[in-house]
Amino acid sequence: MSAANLVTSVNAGLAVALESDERVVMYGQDIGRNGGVFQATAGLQERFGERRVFDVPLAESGIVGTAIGMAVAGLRPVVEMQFSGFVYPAFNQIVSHVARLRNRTRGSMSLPMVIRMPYGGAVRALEHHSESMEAIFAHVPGLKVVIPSTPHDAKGLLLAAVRDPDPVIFMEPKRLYHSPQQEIPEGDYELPLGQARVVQEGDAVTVIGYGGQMRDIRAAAAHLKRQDIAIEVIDLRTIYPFDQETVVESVRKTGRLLVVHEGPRSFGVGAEIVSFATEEAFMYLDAPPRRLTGTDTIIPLPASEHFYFMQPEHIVDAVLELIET
Amino acid sequence: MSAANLVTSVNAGLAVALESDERVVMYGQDIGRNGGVFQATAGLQERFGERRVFDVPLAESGIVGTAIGMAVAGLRPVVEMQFSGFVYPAFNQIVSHVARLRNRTRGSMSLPMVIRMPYGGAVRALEHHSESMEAIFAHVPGLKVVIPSTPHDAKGLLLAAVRDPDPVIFMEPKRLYHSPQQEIPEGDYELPLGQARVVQEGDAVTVIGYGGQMRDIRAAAAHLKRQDIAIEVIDLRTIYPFDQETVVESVRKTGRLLVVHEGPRSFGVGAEIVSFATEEAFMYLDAPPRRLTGTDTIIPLPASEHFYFMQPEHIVDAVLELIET
Amino acid sequence: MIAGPLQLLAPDGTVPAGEAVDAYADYRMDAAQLLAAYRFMVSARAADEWAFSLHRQGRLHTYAPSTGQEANSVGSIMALRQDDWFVQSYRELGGLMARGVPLSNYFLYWLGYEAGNDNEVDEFHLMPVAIPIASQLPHAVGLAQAERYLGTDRLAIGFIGDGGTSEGDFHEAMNFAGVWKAPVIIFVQNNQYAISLPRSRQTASNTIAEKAGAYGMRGVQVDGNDVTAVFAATAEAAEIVRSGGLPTLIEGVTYRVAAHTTSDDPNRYREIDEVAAWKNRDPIVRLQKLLRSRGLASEEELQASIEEARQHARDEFDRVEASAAPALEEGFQHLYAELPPLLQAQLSERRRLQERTGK
Amino acid sequence: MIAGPLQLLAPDGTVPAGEAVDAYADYRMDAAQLLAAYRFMVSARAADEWAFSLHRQGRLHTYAPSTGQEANSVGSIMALRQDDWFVQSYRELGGLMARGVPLSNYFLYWLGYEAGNDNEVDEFHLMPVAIPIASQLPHAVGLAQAERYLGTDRLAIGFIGDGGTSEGDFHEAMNFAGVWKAPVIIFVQNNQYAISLPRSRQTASNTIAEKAGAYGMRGVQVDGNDVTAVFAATAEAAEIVRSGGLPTLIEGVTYRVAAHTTSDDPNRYREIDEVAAWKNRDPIVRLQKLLRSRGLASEEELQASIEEARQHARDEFDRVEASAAPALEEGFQHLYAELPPLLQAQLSERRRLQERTGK
Ligand SMILES: Cc1ncc(C[n+]2csc(CCOP(=O)(O)OP(=O)(O)O)c2C)c(N)n1
Ligand SMILES: Cc1ncc(C[n+]2csc(CCOP(=O)(O)OP(=O)(O)O)c2C)c(N)n1
Ligand SMILES: [Mg+2]
Ligand SMILES: [Mg+2]
Repeated sequence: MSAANLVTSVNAGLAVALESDERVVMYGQDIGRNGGVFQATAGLQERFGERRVFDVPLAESGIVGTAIGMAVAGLRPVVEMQFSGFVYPAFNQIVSHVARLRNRTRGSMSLPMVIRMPYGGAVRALEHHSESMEAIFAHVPGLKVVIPSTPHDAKGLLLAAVRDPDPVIFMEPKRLYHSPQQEIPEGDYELPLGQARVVQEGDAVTVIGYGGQMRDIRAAAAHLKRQDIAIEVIDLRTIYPFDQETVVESVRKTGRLLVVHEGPRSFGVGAEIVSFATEEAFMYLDAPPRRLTGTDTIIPLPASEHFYFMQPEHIVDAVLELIET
Repeated sequence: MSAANLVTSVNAGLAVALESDERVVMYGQDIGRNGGVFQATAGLQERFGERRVFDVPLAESGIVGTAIGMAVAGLRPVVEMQFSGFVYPAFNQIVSHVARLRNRTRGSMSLPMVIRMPYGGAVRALEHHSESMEAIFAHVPGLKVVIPSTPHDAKGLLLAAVRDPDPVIFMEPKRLYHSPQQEIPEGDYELPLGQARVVQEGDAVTVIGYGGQMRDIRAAAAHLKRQDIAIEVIDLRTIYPFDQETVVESVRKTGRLLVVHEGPRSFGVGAEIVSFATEEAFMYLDAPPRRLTGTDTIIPLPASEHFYFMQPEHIVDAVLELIET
Repeated sequence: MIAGPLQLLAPDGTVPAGEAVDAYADYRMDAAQLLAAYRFMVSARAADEWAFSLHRQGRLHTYAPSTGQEANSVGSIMALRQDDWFVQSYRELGGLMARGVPLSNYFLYWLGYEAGNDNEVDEFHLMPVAIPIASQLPHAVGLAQAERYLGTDRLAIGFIGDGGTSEGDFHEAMNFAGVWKAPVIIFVQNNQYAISLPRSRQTASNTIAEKAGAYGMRGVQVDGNDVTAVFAATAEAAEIVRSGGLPTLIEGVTYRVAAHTTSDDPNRYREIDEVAAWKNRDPIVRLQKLLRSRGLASEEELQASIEEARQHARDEFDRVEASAAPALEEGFQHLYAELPPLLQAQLSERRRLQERTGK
Repeated sequence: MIAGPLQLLAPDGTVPAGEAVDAYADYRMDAAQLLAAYRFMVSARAADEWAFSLHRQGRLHTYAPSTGQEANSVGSIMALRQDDWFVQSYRELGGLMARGVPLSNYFLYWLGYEAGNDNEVDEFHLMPVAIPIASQLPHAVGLAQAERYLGTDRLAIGFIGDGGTSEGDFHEAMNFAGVWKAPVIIFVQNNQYAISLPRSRQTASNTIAEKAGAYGMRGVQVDGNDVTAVFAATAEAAEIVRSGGLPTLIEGVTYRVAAHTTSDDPNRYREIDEVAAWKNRDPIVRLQKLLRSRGLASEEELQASIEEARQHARDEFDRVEASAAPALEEGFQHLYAELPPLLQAQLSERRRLQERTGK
């Protein structure tokens, strides 16, 4: 075991991926000598050489598009989008090819590739640097969308993503990059994609979240515990295909559902979770489910961004309201 | 009044738009001499000249990006994406600029522009020609997303979209382009964006749809009527911002909700409608809401595409099941 | 208009003399290759013509023909190795024939089955049909660079149309190729139109070949209706890129004599005279002249090849049409290596709907 | 490396003789213009330096400096009319000063307020800061083409970095410009780096200017640290594009002497010697030499301008910092011309949360 925060755990996971499989190559903007703008790839080029870890021209579609070719030829590319707000130029490659090549060729080709990107806000970053648009990827058939919220999960899920036979969009909550350290296994370990994690058991309300807002949910849970209210906290970890079983079981148990995330409300991740839970646990619901999410507005520039995100106080308040109904 | 099907009504609407405002310009791929691959712009270049209606190079990002500049300079560009499956190269322009310019400049700039595109399947078209990804646009703050399902609505909504001070994604259900003709007003008329239309009143079940599947919903409604079952049929028409009032009122009245659309199920339009209706009409619901939608698969090539879409029989079946619970 | 491009076989079937021709002496097609090229080209033409007639019969929906453009992909694919990556767009039927891809798969695709793209990778090194314009080019560059990483001497060739050069992906692929000096050939089938838009309004550069300079790549313009010139230019480029030289853009100047697809009416946007002029430059007729003048084939043999190709096209289509049967499960089977529970549930639900409604 | 570019003022402050210089005789800056350019450049420099120090004080979060690059945008914007469209990226502070944009708005933006982009359109003809690389160039082309449609003789200038030339949007914008012959100037600030990636690994073309050829555009390379050369090249280009000539790409060769942004440590990826060499080519120092040698300003006057600019920067920042106050409603106010009911409901809900929790 060794201590790591989320960004060093990503770094450690990438190192293990490179070490354990010669087919793994990594590229993106500024990931080489510079080590990535968040230092997620720090030291990897030094250690594994320019052949395995390299910088390429400033062109996201080119990055994803060439990675498709590399994966078909037998490599396992792990590419970085510098921020999730800059993945859009690659959207055509992702929707039209990454998500489809296996289906289109009836499985005779597959794309073992990972597209990594820091996502989300609350770090007072520039315009376009705080996006949380995971819902649009989750809506594209053929992709897997993974978002860790702890150092331990980040490394294990990343290694599973790299070894998955199918393409994975791996979104890293940048506001948790420098979160408190956690003891994580030193070497190689994988955590299964598609499985949520019950962070805290409880029977009052099911609170579902992932990524950037998990810290706030945990803070709210701790606060509520001091008031003897035990909420069940679920970290989705995989947004698509999400762990329907864990979600529905919990909602059937608690009868109350709150979904928390930072992306826009409408047509967002919360809509799917609430909708699915309602369909499958309707008879168990004691109160209308609730979404506590970003509004359908553009994440404000740094001075006002704090209005955009849900705070532990908001979560506590919503839980208490849910219990009252 | 004159008879029109959906594509001729779009054509008529575009003509009125050009006629009534010198600032309106139209461009895209093959919309000029060729009149568009579906003839939606047939005759417009001849009538209004190459200055107003013209073809441009094969580059969607360039089309949308230049339209942004044109709108800022005071024009009202109406651009066409040849198929909604080819809008993805322009996604960055749409998300990062089209949706944001007003917000970013505190309203000192605005983008009165329309991005038109035929969308959806069931016409045995080629790969990538049957996409129904309206949910991803609906999730992007700052856009309006409009989908007509009748000739009358198409012309009126299109004219409202062209005159709207904000950008509108206007998706035309290509499978209804050649639907039966309808009498529509000859000249200029607008239908308000953001308002759903109650196509048929009823109290058994609220069935909500839009665009391509409306014909199937209406067929199912007619079938059910013969069995003395009156469903309430709602055509959303505007996907974002959708008409929450009409939705919630209807669900409160019927106590049962079915949403029908052709895009993928998960994180799709149905998720938002079900989620919203559950939140706002929970106490009125007599049965779990249901989504009858495309699956989370890629729309198959023509030979198998019929498996992908919901048929009137499916809708009838789902309504009957809902009534039984 | 096509004075500049490399030409090693004139429209009248004669072989021009001169420096350019001499320079390509090492890349001349031998008799067997010329005869093979002819077979591939007539196979493609026959399949194309049959597909058009099938469309009229209502047995095939939309179809994009390659008629008149066969020399481009036949000549270039023949100049490469079987294990070089072939990244197609949708107008490389001739190249598919040269690669040995079964016509049945091609028909299967156009009949609307994904299975038509299920071509044995290790045998054909072929990417599936790519319809989103230009998006396939970065794949070609990635394939090429991966082969270098893996230490093979395979290259990749990526096809695109003249219209496709306007897309951002063309640019990004070219730029990556240049920076990586990747072993890749970008082959632009300049057939003068992107649906209705003429080449002159697609881009303001004089030639497409000269765009290579913007990326530090080589650019070559060839007469795309001269299979021997296409072969020579590609063989030379292959030698160069395989040995670490500059990646190459080849512009094959040709013409789309038929409609864009069966859904399109070209009379709306171009003159019949223009089409007629280009029909006189037909690549198959030109090659026939050479084969005859060289005594490599008799008139009867030339015609027999055509008849054989026609029969083959009919037989293959009938066979495929009779055996193909769509199934509800197909959309789910190959989405992921393993179907996740969420999708299993959707499949069950869809099956249940089918059981209840018969639809 | 910068032997080729147009230079009208040498690093030592002398004016070189020769054909190139003579050719630009019509586009020489007069005394008033030279003095104004100096004022704009020192204003930009002072604001930049103050911003850096504010960052260290924790009063400004991330900041992207233009230090060392002032000549590019000052020279080019000065060569244009106030009503020509100015499409910036994020390193055109000098150009903003030349346009007369209040420094307070610039600071407001970097302090994290959208209001910083709220510059009177009719006065400044300025697009807001554009961060998604290259995405602003199609806007410039569209603006230019719209002005032609409207019958004005306005042009548009679009700025981009060397790294930005790799993006698809650069290509699409250039191609539209070429096909439309739009009255547009694309100005590439080649500062040798895109964050850590050196220009040599960004693209394999020899110069960026030569990329113009691929689009049937004019391409010009200038010494981007020579404000007089930038002015001359832009003035010439403006004359050409305004009168319907070829749209022009200008590559202004310069250097990013500071970090990419305050979040970046350039020592990780480049040598200190390289930076030092470029500091010797400082555009402000060079202009000072000219002003002195021509007797246009005394040493005292030159220094006074700097002092004045520094004071102004401090004052403006203090003023903005004190007056700016974020509000919850802001995110909703300007999303649409009219707030739809759906968003009114969200705003009410958010307000309610604030009332209940104080957050
Ligand atoms: C990204 C994208 N935009 C639009 C289309 C629609 N479309 C199909 S083919 C075509 C023209 C292509 O022209 P060109 O590249 O010259 O190839 P050609 O068909 O002539 O072989 C267009 C616009 C598409 N398939 N993909
Ligand atoms: C589409 C996009 N991708 C990535 C980024 C992150 N990024 C910001 S600046 C930059 C480098 C830009 O280099 P260049 O174009 O040379 O401009 P410079 O910063 O040197 O002025 C990168 C990669 C971005 N802003 N937008
Ligand atoms: Mg073409
Ligand atoms: Mg740069």
